Parts: sequence; structure tokens; C-alpha cells
Amino acid sequence: MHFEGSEQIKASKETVFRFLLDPNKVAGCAPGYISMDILAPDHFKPTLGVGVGAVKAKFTLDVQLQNIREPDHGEVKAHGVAAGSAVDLVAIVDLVPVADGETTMNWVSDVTVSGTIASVGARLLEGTAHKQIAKFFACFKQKLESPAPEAAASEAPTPES
Amino acid sequence: MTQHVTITINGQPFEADIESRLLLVHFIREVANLTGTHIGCDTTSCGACTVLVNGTPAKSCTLFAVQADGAEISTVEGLEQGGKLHPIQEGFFEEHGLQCGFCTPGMMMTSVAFLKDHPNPTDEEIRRAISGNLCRCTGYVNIVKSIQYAAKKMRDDQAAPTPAPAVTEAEAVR
Amino acid sequence: MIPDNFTYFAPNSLPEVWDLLRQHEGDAKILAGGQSLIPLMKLRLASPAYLIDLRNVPGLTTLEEHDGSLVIGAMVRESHLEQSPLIQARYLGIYEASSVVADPLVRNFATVGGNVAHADPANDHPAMLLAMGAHITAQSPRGTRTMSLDDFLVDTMETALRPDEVLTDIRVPRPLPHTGSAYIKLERKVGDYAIAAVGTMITLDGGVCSRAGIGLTNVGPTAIRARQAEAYLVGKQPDEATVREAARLAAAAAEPVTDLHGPAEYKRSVLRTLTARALRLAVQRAQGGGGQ
Amino acid sequence: MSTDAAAIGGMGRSIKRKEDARFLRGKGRYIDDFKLPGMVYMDIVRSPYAHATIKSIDATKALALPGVLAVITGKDLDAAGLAWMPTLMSDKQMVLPVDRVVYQAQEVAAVIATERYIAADGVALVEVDYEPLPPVIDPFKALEPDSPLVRPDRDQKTNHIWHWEAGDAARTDQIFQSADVVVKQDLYIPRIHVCSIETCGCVASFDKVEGKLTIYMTTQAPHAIRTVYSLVTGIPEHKIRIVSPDIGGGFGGKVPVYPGYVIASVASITTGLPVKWIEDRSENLQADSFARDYHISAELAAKSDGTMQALRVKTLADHGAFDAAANPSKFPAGLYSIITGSYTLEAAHVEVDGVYTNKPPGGVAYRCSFRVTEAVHTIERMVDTLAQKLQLDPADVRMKNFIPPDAFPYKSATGWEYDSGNYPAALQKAMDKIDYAGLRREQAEKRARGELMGIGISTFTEIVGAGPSHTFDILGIKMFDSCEIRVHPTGSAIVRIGVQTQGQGHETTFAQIVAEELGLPVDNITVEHGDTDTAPYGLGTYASRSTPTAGAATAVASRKIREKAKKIAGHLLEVSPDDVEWVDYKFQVKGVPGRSVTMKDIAFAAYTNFPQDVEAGLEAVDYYDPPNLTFPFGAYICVVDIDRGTGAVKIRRFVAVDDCGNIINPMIVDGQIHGGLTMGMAPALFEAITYDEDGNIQQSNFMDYLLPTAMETPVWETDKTVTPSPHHPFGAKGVGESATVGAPPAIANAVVDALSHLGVTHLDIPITPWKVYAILEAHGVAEG
Repeated sequence: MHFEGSEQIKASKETVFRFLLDPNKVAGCAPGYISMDILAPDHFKPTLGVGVGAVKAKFTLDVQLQNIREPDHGEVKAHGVAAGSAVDLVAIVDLVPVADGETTMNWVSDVTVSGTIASVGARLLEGTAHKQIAKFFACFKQKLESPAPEAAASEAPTPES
Repeated sequence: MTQHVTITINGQPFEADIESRLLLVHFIREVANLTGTHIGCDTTSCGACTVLVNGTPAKSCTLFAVQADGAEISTVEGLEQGGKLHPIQEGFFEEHGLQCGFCTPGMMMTSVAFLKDHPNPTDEEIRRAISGNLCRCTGYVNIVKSIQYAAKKMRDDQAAPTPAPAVTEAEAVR
Repeated sequence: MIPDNFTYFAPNSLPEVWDLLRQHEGDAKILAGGQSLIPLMKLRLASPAYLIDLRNVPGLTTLEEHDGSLVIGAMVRESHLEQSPLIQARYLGIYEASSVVADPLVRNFATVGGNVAHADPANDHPAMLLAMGAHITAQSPRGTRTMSLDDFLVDTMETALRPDEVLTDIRVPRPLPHTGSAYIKLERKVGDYAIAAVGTMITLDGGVCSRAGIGLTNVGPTAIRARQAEAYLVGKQPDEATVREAARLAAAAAEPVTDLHGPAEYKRSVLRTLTARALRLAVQRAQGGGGQ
Repeated sequence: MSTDAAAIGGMGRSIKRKEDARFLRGKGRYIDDFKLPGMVYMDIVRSPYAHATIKSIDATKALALPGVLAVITGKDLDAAGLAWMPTLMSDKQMVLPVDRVVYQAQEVAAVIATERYIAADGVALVEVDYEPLPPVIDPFKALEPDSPLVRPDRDQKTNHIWHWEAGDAARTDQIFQSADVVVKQDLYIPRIHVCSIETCGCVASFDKVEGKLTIYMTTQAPHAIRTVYSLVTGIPEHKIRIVSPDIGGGFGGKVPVYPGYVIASVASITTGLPVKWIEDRSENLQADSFARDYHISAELAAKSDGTMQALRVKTLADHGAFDAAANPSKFPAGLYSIITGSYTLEAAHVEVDGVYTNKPPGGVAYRCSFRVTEAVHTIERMVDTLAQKLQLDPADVRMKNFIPPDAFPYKSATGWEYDSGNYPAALQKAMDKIDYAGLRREQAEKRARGELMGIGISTFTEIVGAGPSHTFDILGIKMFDSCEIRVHPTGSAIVRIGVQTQGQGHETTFAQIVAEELGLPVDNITVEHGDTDTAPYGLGTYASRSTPTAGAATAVASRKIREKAKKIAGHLLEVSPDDVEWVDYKFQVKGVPGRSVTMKDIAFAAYTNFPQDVEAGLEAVDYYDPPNLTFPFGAYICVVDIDRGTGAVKIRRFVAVDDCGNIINPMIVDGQIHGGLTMGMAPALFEAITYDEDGNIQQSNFMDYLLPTAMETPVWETDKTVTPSPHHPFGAKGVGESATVGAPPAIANAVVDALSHLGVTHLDIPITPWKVYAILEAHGVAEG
């Protein structure tokens, strides 16, 4: 599944980029965030409870940041296994300054879901995945533009439930 | 996570401490050791596990045993009464309504409940009634005939009840 | 297929249900008929830590007309609805929808409340109930809330139900005189989800359509109300040309995707057929005069 | 002393089934009903990926779960030399992978636990680290030079498995060059799954003291499995016992050895406990052997008057990751060369290429004998395509090209010798029964009104009953079959056979054969099968072979007993055996009807009063090697109506005239045909297994894989003609699969016929409403 989108964010490219490199901040936007192990600055393992309605699968993702070109470009590769299923995800983010203190964040994401979820949930998968990913990126904008972001965002994120 | 339940199957109460997640079909097969009720799918599609729960046909793989606490269950093993086959069993025998026999118990339990409310069914009504039970062997033609056989037998018995058995056929399936 | 373990509750009253929902917020699921939830649990695509069974909660199996509405309790079984003389006589569309839910055995346990609250766009009741202008009653410790089904259905498997609320009944306005309803489902086999299905309700006033309801199943993220088509019908004589145009508009309201149930374009085309057929049937029934 | 034929219950009678007594009471013994003392349970970890390397398997958490006894991985099996096993097709297959998975849902590890539910929990706790590899899904792309390799373990670095061909290429090409008409059609026969309602499973029980491994197993071929087990494991064959209990439907899906059986056996040997493994439906659909998956390109050459001359067929066979088909060894594409069907053709050439993809292995039957369905679908579609091109009635084209009744035995263009047939009679009977001419008139009237109805014909020839042994073997074991009969002193008998029933009613029909041959009442005859410790060696039941092979063995063994009985009869009647004749189920002195003895009398004498020159007892064994295959056939006519608003196809009528030679039990034969027709309709209209581009199966349970219910299934109308097999001891042919083979083209032909005036010449199965609707829309005839 291929998804893409873009967000206009009222923050400088550098601010946006710093945010993106901070796993604690990013994880706070991840759908169904439960907990996270940080293994290295570019390698971490968040556990997410992803789903829709009654359908929910708990994934521990192995997330690796790569091809970082500060402050323009970053890539994320993630892989996780759960409930007879697996998810493999690549996301690429490019930041383009549009005006003073404003940045366009263009993102593309390719997601492969394998196993039970793909077989049984195919009917609901694409719509759900699209919504979750779009929500994830939209969340950046909201956090970056919300007041007093610096203080709040540096703390560990609060689990959803 | 475990719970004490009492489930009556074919008139006999079975008590056990069970996990909440124990499926009713596994209670029947493995706690009560009544293996005539079968399992054929994961998705409440095939009906091989059909039993009567308080007289209503249910796919016992899609109920937790805890949901049936206090319920009266009827299974294929309870159809025959006093050494006499239930008319539905007789029908399946006479009309070659079974081949491998795996779907047969579920088919018969569905039919027994159906015939109670539809003593004089059309073939179309029968087909609709058994459309939650899959059979891979028979192509359904003879199953429909078997159920018609039983319907007729039960109507005839109703009209001229046989004197001998203490339990009527209708009661036997309760 | 073995589900994860969970703790099971079968409380005897709504306040007990609310207590449990509050204690286990986020980890508890309501169990009604279980015919969608239990297969999901067996596939381990759902693993709620707590299940709260509504079977012992009194007052959820009402099926009667009351205060100008048909009240369908959340725990009314599909087979109960299907066999109800009241439904067969006065709510043919609902009868038809209940009679095509899954298969006859599933319908013995599946509940109307579950069908609606699961909010699967492939479920059959929501579209029919949308067409009939149904409302949802939700109860919580904070009181009773009523909302239209349109507002209740938020997204795929997402409803407006709050974490502490329980769907207790569905209310369908009692049809006016000269009303007809119909539900037509195209499925490949019994037990399958709809390729597409359409629920319609038409009220006639002197040969002119005074009210129209059209709901679509499995052609979008939720059941869809075909508003434009409804608006188009009102004030017109439901002749063949009008029916066809309404069907075209209804199909345009759909957002089908290509999946195992067929290509998106096919679903849109077939919606025209199904809508036209369901409208004709509803009109015919409305002309019959009985409040169907 | 009754010799009343009805009491005997011999051949040709609709005797009610003996086996029903237990099934009707819920007392059948299916695999999951077995519960041995100390039994533990196995559940399997499966791959979510179609193609990946396994970096590591961590069972720590699973082993920490109370009740989990062991986790078995490919490395454990590899140490014992059991990580791979042979398939029936001279390929090898992973039991558990050591470092890579090659299809989705492949077995990766097994959890052994004290309870079924704990084993399932253990599966969820086994952590497998995969590195995904690009999957090979499209079999055509698999053959491209840059395709990833599915099987790097092989010496041949290609996804091509084998090439097979039959017929005369040069002669065929020559005819094509000069033919008046050539019609060409590509067909895809999709991957499907038998889905017997009972899934597969076993209980493996190793007795450490005796050193004996007993496996209760859902298998259609217990003896062959015992031999293969012995060869692979080194356990002496007398220390292996395979018991095939009551089987909840086989249809070919229970012929192969699945990894689960082997892992459970290893688990029992290592733990010393009985181990039960029962598949769930999702596992069954996702990982067990599939059927079909043939991509076919066919051409038919004919004269302009409709005389068929030659057939040329190229085929790509998608076998998944291992060639685990269940065909006779020399026939990698089964009996696909029956593709010339019921017709006289001057020449034919048929080619098949097998290819590996990252899909589950297989190529087994779906109630079909060795790829005959693919062949029949092709030729029956091609005949219609030709008729359409020449604007001839498809019934006329068939009548014109049928092998004439007086041409049997008939040598086909691909080398088969058809034993007997009367094709025009069968088709005429079907046409009369359904009022073919009337239907054509109705169709013309409806067409004029814009309504769509179609009439489809299929006049198929089946090929069943392998052996003969000079041609047919499974892994070198010749395809004979067997029967052993013991007549007890009081005139009852036990019959043990080498084939194994899965619903076909062997316990009844084989008793009828013996009853007929020996004049003993059918009620006094017990038939046993499925236990390798007691049954004579046989190849098992599949491919409609039980009656042609073991049925023949049963008749021959009975006749051996009768030969001996004749001597005893002479002794009892105080005449020379030469003066005794078998009349009306008893021996009588020639020409003296009053002086006779029954088989019951003789049985008693065989133990109490036998002549000096005769051994005591009354028993016989026969291993029957058929001189040829048998060729059942039939003529089917299907009438469909098409909904112009939805494209939905409804079968209005379906008449099936079958000819399976002489019939043992008409009731059972009718039942077989009803079931076969339903399993023919299923892939024609509903069932198919497909994969997305990542190799995810799209029909992994009964919500998505659509088995027809009673509502979709029409009322089948059956009839018969009887053309006995000249070489079978009682003239029978085999019938279990005829209808599954013959029905799909009748349905497809009917749908194409309904749309033929729009220029439609073909639709691939399954014929979904959207395929039909797209045509209606394109031609502006859709409603709405």
C-alpha cells in the first residue's frame, strides 16, 4: 500500500526536523502508543496497539532512522510481527521551507502487511491504514503548532490507555 | 479468568471450573466427552458444531461455555431415545442424507429445531433453514429429502401416536 | 482457533455494566450476540481483557411500538426480529434486512444492537435503519442520550458511543400511512457479506413521494445515506424515470472500493439496479396502503 | 436357507448404509475424537511472509509458559535428518525450515503443550525474526531470467520444475497448417481447495517399550504412508502402524503427508507421549495442498463442416514452492492427456511445464482424478468455441465427433485405450430429458425480448482406476489394490480392503460385492479398512479408484472362495465338484434344483466337515492389478438465467446422465453424483484462491472462500446409461469424481451460450457476477 500527503506546519524547517528526530516526540503521535525502548538515537522499539473498533493487534516495531540529511530529509524503516501477521513500513519525509517560519512536510509511505491481518482484514485494511498514517503526520503539525511545545514534548509521551 | 459453570447436556448436568475463553464446543467435546458435535471452521460459517441451546440451534464454536452457564444443551447423542432413532435420524438413514457423516450431527440438530416450528415445510424452506450448515459430500439433495422424510414421519406420529414409548419424539429432543 | 484469555462478567443491571466499563476502560468490550466479536477473538484479531455480557441485563429485549416508534432493544436477536409478526406486518424492510444477516444459525444469536454498534459497513441493519430514520439510545451514568443513526455511525467500526455508554435500543419512527420499505442485498452466497445492498423507505401522499429514505450497505467506510437521491424523490411521483434518476444519484453517493466482493465500478453500477429495485418495491408497498 | 435376492442384498440394490448407524448417533470416530492417556497437544507457528529468511527463532517466552513442554524448530529436525521429506512427485519438501520460508503460512515451529489452549498461547509467544525477500507470485514472471529463485536448494537455478508432453507434435502441427478452421482460447483453471468439512490432523503415539509408532491420521492412503514413513525415518515398517479412522471428507486433500503429521510423530518420539495435532480451518485453507492452478492455451483444428481434427495445448502448471502433487510417478501432469475427451481426433499434442512460486505446495485432486478436470474443461470449452465459430449447434458438433460406440476399445490420439462407451446414447438421453429443442426455442424467444438464458453441454470422458501396475506407481509402489476375505464357520464374513472410505460407503458397497459373489447376506458381512496392522496392502482411495481396483480384488477374492467352496459343495452333495453349479446364490447338482447347499452350509463344513484333499477354512486374498483403466463418461446439460441488473448467474436446471458401467448401489452412486456436481459447480461459480502481490492469501477462511450452501445449489436431476467395462470383473468403472469433472464446463458453456449473441466466446471460472456484468455493460444490455 502506498500513501502520501503533505502538511503545512507553522514552524521552521529546523524545528520540524528536530522534532522528527526525537523518538519520544514522534512516538506520542503513533497510533495506539503503549510503550517504547530506545536502543540508540536512530534505533528504537515502540509497542503500539493498532486497530479499528474491536479489531486490535499489538505490534512491537523495530524502527530504524536512515539517510538523514539534516534538515531536509529523513527516512524511517520499521518492521514488526504480531498475531500471525507482520508489518513492514518505509516512510520518507522531505521538508521544504515555504515562508518565514513555515514548512511544508511532504511524506510518502509504503506499507506492507502480511499474514492474518492482510488475509482476513483486507476489506478494512487500506482505509484504516491510510487514516492512521494520515493521522500520524497530522499530529506532528498539531504538536509543533500547539503552544509551549518545547517543554511538553521533551517529556516521555503518555500512553493512550 | 476461571469460572464455575453448570451446563446440562441431554439432561445430564456437567459442572466444571473452566477458563472464560473455553468455547462451548470444547466444553461439549472435551469436558462432557460428547464428540458427536464437530468443528469445521473458525468463522461461524460451517455449522458442524450446531447444538440446541435451550431449544435454539446455535453454532457452539461461537459461544463461550460461560455464556451457556445454566443452559440446557441438546446434542446429537441425545436424539435417540429408548433405543429408538429420532425421525430425523431415520430420515437421514432412509434417504442417504449423509456420506462422510461429519456435518450430519449439526445438520440434524438444525433440522430438529426447524421441524418443530415448520411441521409441513416446502423444500425451499428446508434449504433456507439449513443454509448455515455446510455439507461437502451430498450436494444437499438427499438432505432435503431426509428432512422431508422426518417431517412426514413426525406428522404421521402426531396423527396416530405410537403407544409404546414413554417419551414422545418431540420431548426426546428437548 | 483459540482466543486469548479474558475475564468474563455477566452483570445483572446497567449500573453494574457502567461500573465495569469504568473500571476497565479501554480494555473491556461489550458482548451482545458475539457473532462478529467471537470469530475475531478466535483469530486473535481482537483480544479484549474483559468481556461484559449483556445477557442478564433486563430491559434490552423489548420489541414493540411505543410512543410513535418501534423500539428494538439492543439484545433483540435477529431471528426474533425476523419471526416477529409486528415486523413482518409493518416493517418489511427491517424484516428483509434481518432475514439476510449471515445465516439462520448466526441469526439465532446475533443481535440487532451488535449489528449496529459493531459499525461494520458490511452489516445489513444500518443502511435499512438509516433509510427509516432510526435513532440510537445510549445510556450512561450521566443519563440517556438519543442520537440519529447518521450521527452514531462515525467511521468504519467507529461509533459516537462514549466509553461509558451502552447502546440500549434503536428507535424507528412508526411509518406514516402509505409508507413502504424494502431491503435488497446482492450476495454471492448465504453467509457472505453483501457485494452491495440497499434499504429504501417511501411515503406517498396522493401519489407523490412525501418522504424518502435510502441507505447503502458495504460501499463506503460506513453505511451511507443517499441524501441527494432522497431529496430528489421528495415531491415527485415515483414513476420509472424518477426511480431511475434516484437510483443514479444513490449510486453516486457510494464510495466503493475494489475488493473480493467485486470491482468498485461494478459495485457502483449494481447499486443503480438494487436501488431502483428496492425503490420500486417500496413504492409498490406504499401504494398497497398498509404502513409498511 | 433363504436365497432370496433381497435378503442377500447383492449388486445393483440400494442397500441402506451400514456405516450410518454410528454417524447418525454421533458415534463416528474422527481424528479429533481420539483421546489417549497422557496425550498432549501440538500447535504450529506459521510464517506471515510468503518469502523470507529466518534470522532467528526465540522460544524463551513460549517455553516459560506453564504447560508448554517443548518447542520444535527446523534445526531440531535437521539434527535428526528430518528437516526435509520427499513429496510423492520426487521433489522434496521442508517439514520445518532451517533458514528460510517459501510460502505464507508455512510451518516454522511447533509448540507442544499439555492442553490445546496452552499450545495456542505458546504459538503466540514464539518470536521469529524474519528478513522479507521478494516473493515470486506470478508463474509467468517466475520463468523470467531475473526472477528471484523460490528453491535455491536445487541444483537447477531456475523456477522451472519439469516439462512433460504427450501426443504427436509433428503430425498435429501438420494438420493445423492445412485446417479449414482453427479456434484458439486461453483458459485459467484457478487454484482451489477441497475443504473437506473435517480438517486434517493426527494423534501420534510412540510406544518406547515396543519401539512402535502408531499414528491415527486423516489419510486416504495409510499403507503408502507407512512405507514412506519407514523409508524416511528408518523405523522398521512392522513397527509403524497407520490407522485411518472415520474421515470427514477427503476429496484428494488427505492424500499427501503434511509437515504437521511428521512433526507430531517426532514430538511423540521425543516426549514419549501421544501428541495430537488438529489443523484449524485457516491453516487447512492456507497451507494444505491446493488443486488445479493451470494456465492453459488451447487450439483446435477442424474442417469447416465441424469435424474436429487436431488439438494443440500448452500449459503452465503453478505448483507453489514444492511439487507436492499426488500423481502417479511417471505422470507429473497426471492424466491430463485425456484432453482429447470423447472425440475422434487425428492427432493431438499437449505440453505442460511445472513452475515454482512462493505459494503453498500441492497440485492434488479436488475430487478429480489426476488433472482430468483441467483436461475436460479445456476440450469441452474448445468444442463449444468451435461450434460457435462455425455457427453450429454444440450438440450437433458433439454428435458428429463422438468416438462411435462400435469403435471401442478405442486408442486415443494421446495413447489411451478407452475400454467402452456409448456417448451418443448418453447425450441423446440428456437432451430428451431436458427437452433440448424446447429450450433452444425458449432461448430464441427470450433473446428477442432481451432476456438472457443459456444452455450448456458437457460430454466428458473420465479416466479412473489406476493401475495397471506396468504404467502406474506412487513412489515406486505399484498401483494395484487388495482384498482379504475370511468366511466364518457360521456363514458370516469379514472383508478387509486396501482402500479407505471417506464417505463413499465402502462398508456397504464392498459387503454387497461379497454378498453377490458368495450368496451370504450383506448384513452378515463386515468390511474393515484403514488399519495397516490388519488390512492388506493397498494404495488407498482417491481418483475414483476403489471400485475399479479394490472392488475388483474383492470380486476376485470372492471367486477364489467360491472355487474352493465348490469342492466342499461337491463333498456335501456327494457328487464330483464338476457336477456342481452356482445358481441363484447356491451350489446345486447340475440339473437337479432340489439338491443344493448354501454358502452358509459350506462355511460350516469348511471348518467341520471338509474333504481330505481340501485345506480347512474358507478365506482368500487377492491383489488385483487392473489390465487397463476404466473410462466412465457422462452427458450433462445445464440451463442458466442471467440477471441483467447484477450479472448474477442462476442455474435453473441441470440434468446429469452418467455412465459408470455396472452399479453396485444405485442410491450411493446417485449420492456421489449429487456431491460431485456440487463440487463441480463450486469452482465454476464461487471458489478460487488468489494471492495479492505480496503473497498474502486472500481467501483464508470460510468467510472469503465460498463453499456453496443449500440455497445456491440447484436440485440436481440425475439419470444413467449403463455401458459395462469389459475388463472389470463385474463391469464397473468408478464414479466418485465424474460429476466434479463434468460439471464445470457445462456451467461455463451455458453462461457463454447466454452471451454468445454478443460475441462472447469465453469466460474463465469462477464466473462471478461482475465478470458477466462487465460484458452486459460493454454491450449496452445491462439493466439500470
